[in-house]
This record gives sequence, C-alpha cells and structure tokens, in this order.
Amino acid sequence: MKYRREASLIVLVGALSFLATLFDASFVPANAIDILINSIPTMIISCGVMLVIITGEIDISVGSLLGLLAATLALLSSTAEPGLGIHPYLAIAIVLTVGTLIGLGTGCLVVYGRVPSIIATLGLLIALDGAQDWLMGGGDIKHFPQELRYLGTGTTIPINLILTILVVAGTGLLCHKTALGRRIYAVGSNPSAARLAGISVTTTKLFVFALTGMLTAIAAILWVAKLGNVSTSTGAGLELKVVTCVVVGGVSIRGGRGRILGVVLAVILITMIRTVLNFMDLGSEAVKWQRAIEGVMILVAVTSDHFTQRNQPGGKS
Amino acid sequence: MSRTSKPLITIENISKSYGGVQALSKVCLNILPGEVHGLCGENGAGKSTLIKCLAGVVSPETGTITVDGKPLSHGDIHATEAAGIAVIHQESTAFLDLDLVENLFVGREIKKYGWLNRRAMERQALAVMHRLDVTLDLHTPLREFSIAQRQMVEMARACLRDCRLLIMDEPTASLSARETKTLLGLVKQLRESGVSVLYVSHRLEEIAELCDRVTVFRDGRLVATTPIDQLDRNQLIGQMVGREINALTRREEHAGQTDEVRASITGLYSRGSFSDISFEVRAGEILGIGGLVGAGRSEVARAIFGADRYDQGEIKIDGASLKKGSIQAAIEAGIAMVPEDRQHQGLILPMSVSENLSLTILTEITRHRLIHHGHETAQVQHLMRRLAVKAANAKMEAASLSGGNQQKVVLGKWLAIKPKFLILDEPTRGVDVAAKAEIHRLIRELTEAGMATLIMTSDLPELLTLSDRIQVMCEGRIAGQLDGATATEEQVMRLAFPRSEAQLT
Amino acid sequence: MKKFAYEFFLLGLICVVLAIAAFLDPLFLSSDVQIELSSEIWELGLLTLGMTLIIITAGIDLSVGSAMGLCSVSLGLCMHANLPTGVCVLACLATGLAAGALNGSLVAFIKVHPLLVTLATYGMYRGFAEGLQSATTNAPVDASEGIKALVTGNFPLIQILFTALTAWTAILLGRTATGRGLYAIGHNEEAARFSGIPIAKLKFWIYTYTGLLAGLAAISYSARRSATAEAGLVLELDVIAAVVIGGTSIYGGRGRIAGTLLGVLLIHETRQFVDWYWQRSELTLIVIGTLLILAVLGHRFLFAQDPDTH
Amino acid sequence: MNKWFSSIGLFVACLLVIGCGGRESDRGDGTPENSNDDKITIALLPKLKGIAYFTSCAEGAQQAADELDNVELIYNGPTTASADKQAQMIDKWRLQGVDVIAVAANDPAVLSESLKKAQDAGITVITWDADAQAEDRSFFVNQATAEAIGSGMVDTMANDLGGPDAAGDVAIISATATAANQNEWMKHMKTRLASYPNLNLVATKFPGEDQNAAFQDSQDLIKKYPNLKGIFGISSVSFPGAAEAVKQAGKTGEILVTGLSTPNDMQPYVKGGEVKTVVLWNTQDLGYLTVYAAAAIRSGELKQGATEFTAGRLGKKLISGDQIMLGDILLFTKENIDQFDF
Repeated sequence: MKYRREASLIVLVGALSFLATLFDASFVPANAIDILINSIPTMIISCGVMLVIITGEIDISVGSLLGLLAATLALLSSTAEPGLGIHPYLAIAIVLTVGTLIGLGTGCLVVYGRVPSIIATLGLLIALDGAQDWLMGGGDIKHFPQELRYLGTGTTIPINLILTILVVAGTGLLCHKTALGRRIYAVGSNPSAARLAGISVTTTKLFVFALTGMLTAIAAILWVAKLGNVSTSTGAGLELKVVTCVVVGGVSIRGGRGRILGVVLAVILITMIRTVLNFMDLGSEAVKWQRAIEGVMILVAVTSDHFTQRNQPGGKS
Repeated sequence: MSRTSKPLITIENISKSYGGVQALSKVCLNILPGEVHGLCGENGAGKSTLIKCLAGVVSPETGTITVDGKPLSHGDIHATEAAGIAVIHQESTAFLDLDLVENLFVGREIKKYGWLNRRAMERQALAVMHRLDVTLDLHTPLREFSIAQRQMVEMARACLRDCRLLIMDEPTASLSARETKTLLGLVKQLRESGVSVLYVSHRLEEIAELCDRVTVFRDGRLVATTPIDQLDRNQLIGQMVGREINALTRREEHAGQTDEVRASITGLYSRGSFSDISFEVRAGEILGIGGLVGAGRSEVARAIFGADRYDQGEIKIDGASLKKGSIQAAIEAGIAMVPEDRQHQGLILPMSVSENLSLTILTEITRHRLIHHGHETAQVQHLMRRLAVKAANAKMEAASLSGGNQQKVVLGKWLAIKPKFLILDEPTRGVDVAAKAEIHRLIRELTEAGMATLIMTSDLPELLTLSDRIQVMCEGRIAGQLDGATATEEQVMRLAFPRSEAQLT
Repeated sequence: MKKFAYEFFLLGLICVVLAIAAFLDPLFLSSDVQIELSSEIWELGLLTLGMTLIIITAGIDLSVGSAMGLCSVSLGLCMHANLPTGVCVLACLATGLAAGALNGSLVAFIKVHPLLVTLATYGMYRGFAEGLQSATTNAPVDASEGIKALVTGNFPLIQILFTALTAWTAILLGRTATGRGLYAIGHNEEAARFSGIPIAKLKFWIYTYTGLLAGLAAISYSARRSATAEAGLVLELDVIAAVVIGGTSIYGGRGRIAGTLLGVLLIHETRQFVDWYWQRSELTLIVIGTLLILAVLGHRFLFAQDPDTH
Repeated sequence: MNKWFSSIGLFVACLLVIGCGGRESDRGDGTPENSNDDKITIALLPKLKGIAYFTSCAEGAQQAADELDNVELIYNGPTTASADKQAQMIDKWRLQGVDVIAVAANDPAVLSESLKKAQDAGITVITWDADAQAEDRSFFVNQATAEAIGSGMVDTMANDLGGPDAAGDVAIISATATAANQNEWMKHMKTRLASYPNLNLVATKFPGEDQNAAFQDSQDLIKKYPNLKGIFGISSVSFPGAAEAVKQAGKTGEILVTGLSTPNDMQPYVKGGEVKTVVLWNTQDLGYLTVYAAAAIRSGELKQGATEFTAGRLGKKLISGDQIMLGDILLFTKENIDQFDF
C-alpha cells in the first residue's frame, strides 16, 4: 500500500469534517477555504522543512526565522513609526534575500561546520528569537501599505492561496519531476552512495536549507499581509507545528522518504483541529483542555502507524 | 580476444596514505582493453584504495592515471564517468527508499526540457534488465528487494553506461552460487564486447575461472602481475600472504561428536520467511546449512537467537524450551551468534576492542555492581591471545581493525560466554584468506571441545569442508540433508534450487 | 588527561566568562550573588542528568519542561486539596514517573522515534497542565508551606539530592554494565541488541528516570516560586543546549556527566551574567543561541577525533 | 581512577575560580549599594517587554526620570508574560542593590517570595499596573483595579451596542488558559455581564500568544454564532486578531471588538470601524506617576497614611489607603483618538 498514509489522513480529515458537520450542517462549505487560508504559513514552510527532513537533516529554526523576517518586513515597509516606509516591493525583495541568506547560512553551519542540524537550528531558534525581540523593541507594528496587505486580503481572488498552491505544486514537481528532487531523496536515503553516484551532497543540502529560508520569507510576507500586525510573539512555536505536520504527513524522520501530498493533508488536518473544536460546543470548561486534546490527537497520529505495523515480521530499521 | 599492446588504463606511481598509514605506495599497473584483470590481496592490502582512486572518490597524493593516453584528473567522479569508468562498490550503494528506475539513473537522470523523462528512463531500464536477463519490477522500492536482487540492480546501473572499464569490488560476496554464476556469465559477456573489467574477489575459484591476468597486492604494494595460466592456486595464496597456508581439508572423522542433543528445533514457522524447519544439533557436531541467498537461512538463525519472532514451533536447548523472541533468554540458555552483518550487527565500530569483547560478559566482570577493570583487562587479554587478534592494543577502536580481525573480535566476544550452541551466519564473508583459515581452525577446535555449531554460509567450499552434516534450504524450507563427508557441490546446488528451476539447469 | 581535553576547554570558557564578569562588574562574582543566583541551577542540573543518558542513546526528550509543568500542577492540586505534604510530593513524583514512562514505553516498546514521541507529548503535557490548572484552582498555588524547607537552609535537601544523583548517574554511566549498555545503544543499537543488551528495558528506564527528575525539578521550582503550569516553560531548550555544550554527541555514544555539569555551569553563568549586566532579555537569547553553536563548532574543529561519523 | 581524579580536579578548579572571584570582589565590595546616596536607582519591571502598552509606560517613566535629576531608571522585562522570569529579575536587582523595584505583577503568588526578600534587603517595593499581594509591597500605583477594567470593558461594549438593553451574543478571546491577569479580568467581566441580561456570553477562547490562532478563533466564532455582536479581545495578541478577523469577514459595524490597548496601537481599527471604543488609561502618565511615586517613597517624602501626592506635570494625585490613584479610565473613539499620541 504505497499511499497508505495519505489514505488514512484523508479518512481522518473526513472524519473530523463529519464530526463538525454534526454540529453545523454547513461546516465544510463555510470553512473549507478559510481553513486552507489559515494553514498558509504552516503549509509553505512545511514544503521546505519536508525537503530538509528528506535529506536527513532537520530545521527547527523556522518559527524564529519567520518572526525575524516578519519584523524586518514590518520595519522596512510600515508607514507609521518606527517603520521606514520604503516601497513594499523593495521590502519584499529584501526580506526574500535575507531569508534565503539566513537559510544558506544555516546550511553552511550544517554542511561545512558539521554541526548536527538539530543543534545548529536549535541555536538559531534561540538566537533569532532574541534578534526578533531586539528588532521589534517598542511594540506591535501595523500600518502596512495597501499593496502589501492586498497579498493577504484581496477579497475576490485569494492571492495568498494561489501563491501557496504554486509553492506546493512547485515542491511536488521538484520532488518527482526533476533530477534535483531525485537527488534530494538519494542524499537522504544513502549519503555515501549518493556521493559515489556523483551527487554533491553539500550542494543539495545547501539548496534545501536555502530554499527553506526563502519559503519562510514568503510565509512571513503572507503572514504580515494577512494579519496586518507584527509582534514579538509572531512565529513563536511555529517550528514545532511544522515539524509535527511533516512527520504526521508520513515523511521519515530518518530521511529519504515522504511525499508532498501527505504533508499537505497533515497541515490541513492539524489546522482544522482548531476550527473543528471551535465549532463543537465544548462548553466553557472543556475549552480549557483544547491544547491537551490537540496534543493527544497529535500523539495518536504520530504513533498510530507503529501500533498497526508492529506485528509484521522482519521489520528492518 | 584481441590483445592490442596499447593499454586502456595506465596507472603510474600512485601513492595514498590515510593519517600516516600508507595505503598505497608507488603502484604501477596497466589494464588492457577487453581483459578481465583480477585483483587479489588480503583485506587492507590496498585494493579498495586503488579502486577509489580509479573511481575518483579519493585523490592520490602522487602519480598519474591515464586513460587512452589522456591523463585523468584526480578525485573527480564526473571525469571518471566521462572517461568510461564504472564502479560497483563493495559497500552497498543502493538507495533503499528509491525504486528501481530511480536507482538506475541516480546522478545522471535523463531529462527533457529540464524535466525528468520518466518514459525514456523506463525504456532504458527495461533494455538493460533484458540484457542482464533479470526480471524485476521497475517501481518497487529497493527496500523490498533481496540483497542479491539489489546487487543485480547495481550491475545494471554499471552496465547502463557504455563503459570501457568496469570495476567490480567483491561483487559476489553476498551472492549465492547460482547468482554468482549468472554474474560471471555476464562479466564474460562484457569481455566479449570489448569492455575491460577490474575484478576484485577473495574467491580464488572465480579469479581462476574469469581472469586473464591477476595482480596481487600486499601491504599497499603491488607484488606481481601474472597471467593466470602461469599461476596455480597455492602460488597465488603465497603471493597474497607472503607465506604458505595450509589449505582447508575436509573434516575426516567426526572427532568429539557425541549423541547428546544440544539444540533441537521442531516445526519452526514464520509467516513469509520460512516454515517446517526441524533439525537437531548434537554436542561436538557442526551442522551446515546451505542454500541460495534469500532461502531463509539468516531468518532461521535470527529466530533461534531470538532476534526475530516466529509464529510457530519450538526451540529446545538441552531439553529446556526457549523463550520466543528474546536475545537475553537465548544467551542465558548458552546460545551465541555471529551475525551476518559484521559492521552493523556484530561490532560496535566506534567502541574499543576491549569494550566490544566485554560487551557480552558485563555481569561477569562486575563486582559490587561496578565494572572491575582488572577483571575486564584479564578477560580481554585472554581472548585476544586465544584468537590472535592483531591490534596494537585493546583500547584501539574496532573500526580501525581489518575485516578479518574484526570478525575475530566478534567471535571472541561470543567465546567469552562459553557458548553451548554457536550459530555462525556467513562467518567469513569479506575476510582474507589467512584470517579465514584461523577462524575455521577455531570453529573446529571449539566444536571438538563439545560445543554444538550451526553454520550458514554461501561459500560452498566452506560449507563442505566444515560441516559434519549439511542441510540445504530452499524457499524457506529444508530441501534435504547430506552427509558432510561425502557431499559434493552439485548435490548441494541441486537441493538449493527450486524444483522448476532445477529442471531448467 | 587528553581524554578530558574538551572538559578543560569548557572550563576555560567558563573562566573567560567569569573573567569578563570580573572585569565588568566584580559584584557578580561575589559569593553572595553566586549563591543566590545558583538557586536557579538545580532544576536545569537535575534535568540534564536524565537528558545526558537519553542523548547518549541517540534519543532526545523535548517534553521535560512540559512534564515539569504537569508535575508542578499536580503538586499544586494536592496542596490545594490540603493533603499531607508527603502525599503531595509523592503525587508530584508519580506524575513525573508516569509522564516519563509514557514517553519511555512509546520509544522502547512501540519503537516510535523519540523526537516524534516527545514532540507530541511536549504539547500534550503542557496542555494537560494548563487544562488542569485552569479547570480547578485557576491560579498558581502557593507551595510555601511544607516543601519550602527543601530549598532553604544551609544545605537544602534539593542540593544534597542533586549531588547524590549526579554522583550516582556519573558512576552508573562510567562504571556499570548499564552505562556500557547505554553507550553501546548510542553507537549501534542493532549490534547492542545482538550482544544481548536489553535495549527496550534500558530505554524505558532512562525516559522514566528523566520523568522522575522532572518531578523533582518541579518540586524544587514550586518551592521557590509556586506550583504552576508555567513551571519549566522552554526549559527543555536550555537542558538540551547544556548537554550538547557539555560534549555529548546528539548522534549518541559519546558524552560524560562531568561535561554536562560544566555545560550547565557555562550556560548558567553566561545567562546570569548577560542578564545581570546588560539588562536586555533579548540579548541573553542571542548570546545563548550563539554560544550553543560556537561550542559545537569548537568541539568539531578542536577535538574531533571522528570527523566522518555521519 | 584517572577519570575520577580528573573529574574531581575539574571541580576543585571550578570552585577555586568562583571562590577567588568571590573573595576578590568582597575586598573591593561594599560600594555599589550605597555609594551614590543622592542617586535613586529605580528598576521598572513590566509584565512583558515589546508591546506598545508597556513601551509607552516606559516612555512616560523616562520622562519622569529625566525631570527628576536624581533618578536612574532601569527598564527590563521578560519577553513573554512570565512571572517566573520576573521573579528572576527581581532577585537580580536585589543583589545588584537597586533602591526601588516597581513591578507590574504577572502573578502575585509566584512573585511573593522574591518581593519579600527584596523588601527584607531594604529595597522599596511598589507595584504598578497589576498588583501583587498587599504585604509584599508598600504602595500600588493604581490605574484601575481588575474589577474596574473588567466592568469597564463590559460597560463599553454594552454602551456601544445600545445601552442597558443591549442584546446579542458576545465572546471573549483571552491569552493562554492560565494567564493570571486575563483570568482575573474575566472573572469580573462575567459578574458584570450578569447585569446585562440580554448580552449572552457564548464562548471563551484561549489562543495563547499565537496571532494566527487568535485570528482563526475569531473567524470561527463569527461564523458559528450568527447573532454575535461583540468580541472582547483581552490580550495584546487577541485584540488586533479579533479586529482583523471582523474586518476580513466583512462584518465591520455589525460586530464590535473592544479591549485594552494604547490608542496608537489600535488606531487603524478604530478608524476603520471594527473597534468603536478602546478602553485604557493614559499609559505614559502611568509610567510617569510610578517613577515619581517611587522616588518620593524612597526619599521619604511619601509615607503611609498620606492622602495626596504631587507628581510633576500631573499635579495632585489622590491616595486611598496604600493605593495611589492615576485617575479615570479613558475611552478612545474615532472622534478623540487623534488627540492622543502614545
């Protein structure tokens, strides 16, 4: 069963939708688009982190990076104090560049510095969070130019959703239709063999880290465009959500395996849990347990595979 | 076969050292077009390093390599490929998560307008599989293939390119006799079509059958390059080790064998792996299990040792039945196992020789719940002497030992528990001739002292010389039993092949 | 001595930090200040003991901070219900034990990757802590009665306990069969299994032990502050950072308690001094993050004996 | 054995370093605390750094410090609303020997111990913005009690929705479920809501510090409760989140959002109409008053039992018991919001 994981995720998404429909008959039509839109930052970054995990590395700095980039964008483009009010397109270009460069820097630490990626990105997670707070200084930044907000709130055409679909489709094509994608899988599957096959492991890893940086920048831009507000807490905790989505989506934490479809479904699933719980009449007491319920559901999602596969013989690791 | 005097590849004065150890020193060698050139030598003699230099994986410190008179730039995989050199490396270069087509084309995908051209790749894959006469599903991840099938994929990968020199580093190490035969046939076919082959193997039979010339390495130096027809087996071994080795002789009588049943296995069954496995091993007896790779031998060994679970059946050691799926219980009952994969299952490479050797006897060397270093050292020294492990000292990392010495350490760590029943799964794979002989001697000695031994091996001469009795497995079942003293290779092979195929051959 | 080169390197780094401190503000180094500030080190120290064992087996536990929060809340609930102090403490430790055992059994018996297990329980334990607290007392519980004695006095119980546990863990790791087994698992789990080392048992045990330590840390924290779901928030990052700075390889197989202690000390002194002198919370984060990366880089380039592992 | 000697050696060396450092500074010590008797060092601790509310408080505080030339102001706080981090900072300031610590308490219980110790060390402890336990501080600079804030928000909402007979569903979006201040406010909000029988509290949400979650919760509430008329966004994350959700749902004017915020911060939404009224006080004045009070208490000008106190440009301020009153709650609307700049 090649698409076993995807199938079970679809079943789960269906089950949750059905559950919510019991409480509100029009749940699906009323919320489908909004759930997708709300999942955008997670979705876009998950595409990058998925590739990183497929190469056998991990990036847990994306939450802080998103925060830092959002703060940078805000400072550059906001029309009120303390923003510089430079043209939004220029600001976007700068943020994309900065994001890519930081991603590349992370890659260099991992590839040339040979710092284990989980440690390098843990250090960055802490340090970039501090840098974000440092940049933000005074308080929330609002007052963004209309060109920028339009990316997130253009009512008739959800530009951000279209962009996200492009990113997801691009990642899918990259994975399955290009030589580079093949090499990403090969590097994660067997690094030494990849080297012998003439693949540059170094370049491949640098590429996925830089790409993740750039995707994080795109997510940061869309985040600002959507919410119109940047604070010191922007992006906090996003990295864990992203990693959760990627692994629930069936990407092997050991590298080499995983498909974009599973990740997309997992992002939708994890984003919709909140909305479904909001639509169920949990009552004022139960709502306090919302985070615990989410936690249990994620634990179940992460471990369920192992429970079902346990009895199969000869499971080689 | 046309022999032009002009060599395809000329290697001159290649030297390479790793951290002070001279792996290759001033090696000169040439390979003629259309010849199969054998490369022999004990482990650590420098064969693999030479291959890596040729393949562009490592760059030699001095010397030149020329292909058709044109110098090859060092350490450049792509230049090597462009020059028409293909390598099948010793360590597995399979990408287990990728499917067959993806594996074949990794690193040199066929593209059309920048996108992968899947159809063209599938077409070429089918063509090459046809040429190799193997049928494998193109879209199954390699994880689901057997070791031998993976080896075939590697062959196919090398054949895919129009290479002029194919380097094969112990390609048959994990292949069964039948698969080896297919492979040798294929090499001959390549030779016919004018491809040169550099063939590395420990199996002298293959060298003799296949090669035109043989080059022997010892301690990083080239000893001699000799046409095969001017060399006999013992001379070859002599060149390799620098001294004479007593060739293996078949066990003449069942010395020390008793009627006391050590291990009895009845009706062992594991879904999808093996069924109906029943046999007994007596104290002082060596039971050999032959069969093709993938016949289920390793799986049986693992099940007995408790490494895998099984669905039905019973294992008794000295009459007491053994708990299922627990290695600790097996060890307590006196079972020891030298596993198939030395690097991953047998040894902990980054740990010292001493720590590896004492891993199985931790409770024994513990006093007041603390490890007693005096006891540990004493035990380790004793084992190292007994097995003649060649290591500078016991604190050396196991990774720094040669393959043969590593295998001795694995054996040693099990001898430490004084096992009643020893299971050996491919005990001499990738082990040089001298170490192999020592390991064989040791197995016999121990068995004669009253141990029961079960040996699984793809190496037919080893199976025939060591075993008192031979059972042959085929497709997860025991196909038949032979007497060790009289069995022949043909008898074993006949039992090893599935019925339908046996008729064909 | 060569074996402990990295530990001396850490010691040197600590000296550098302290020298800078002495130069900028000698008051920071006075024994009064150091003793006072050290009250924050015990929880970090306790958790790193368990984390070192876990990381040596190539595992990880992201949930320690959350487990600590859950333990603190359960302590608070018991105190709120006016149960005897002994019962409260036991309940707190039992919660930690249970949280650790859940992690341990999923990792050891169900064989889920520890990163995934603890990533999930990280959110789950904190969620339960917040849920429990807001559904019952809806505020932190003052735990000063009864357990305060644990953290006060000339030789507070928590310090004695920490010292004892450190010694015990160090001996366990360096001198016993169990310790050998843990290193073996970290280097090569398959080979360790084939050598008859009870992998599942050991793994289960270390995660459970870490849970128990989280319970202890929760008691220490609650006695100092109050019993609250906030206990141990983002502490896991410091714990992992301290262990890794201490020279334990995230890939498993390498690490010592001595290094971990120095790692704890280095992180502690750095953090406290940056906080103390510059008074910018965000700067502290930048410094700690950078320190982590630099320490690992330093280890790689100055002490790497095994440049090609992974 | 070698290992053991080395480990012990390490520790001895370590202790020596710390010990030497200790001795050294003991010798040269005794100065920092009381050296500058004429200078009063005031440490101002907000609930958290980096939000507009506390930044504007800090600006006011700095004005006061500049006016009073004998005051040195330290402003630092945790980056999330963590009482634990606050306690750590209080401990450090005590050791550094500041003169006054002014705290906006995230949690009275958690801070209690640290504040007591600070007082024992002879440091003047006052609270501002959010009170600690009464025995842990001398004065509380009271801009509004939790009760006043809670009922203020409810009254504002009811007023905007049509006075005492206001009818419809309302919802609260808080921070985390354990956020002490928000829980305290909610308690009073619920009490106050009882006096508006037609206002029906349908849901309370806890999105934490996650902007996206706050937005998502508001969006879901708007859809789930068609009769929703008002949302209380009672944290610095949930207030703009809710306003933005109302705006994007096209419900501007139909659903009102209210909460606590500085006028500058929520100005776009007040102008836009999603927020009719923002409840707050003059935050700059709060910081200003706190510093003035701190200096006066430290220098002995202001003692327990006083009923009045002059604070620079603010003039006379009333004192009731141990609480220094800032004055009334301000309501910012479209009409007056441009007059304020903080």
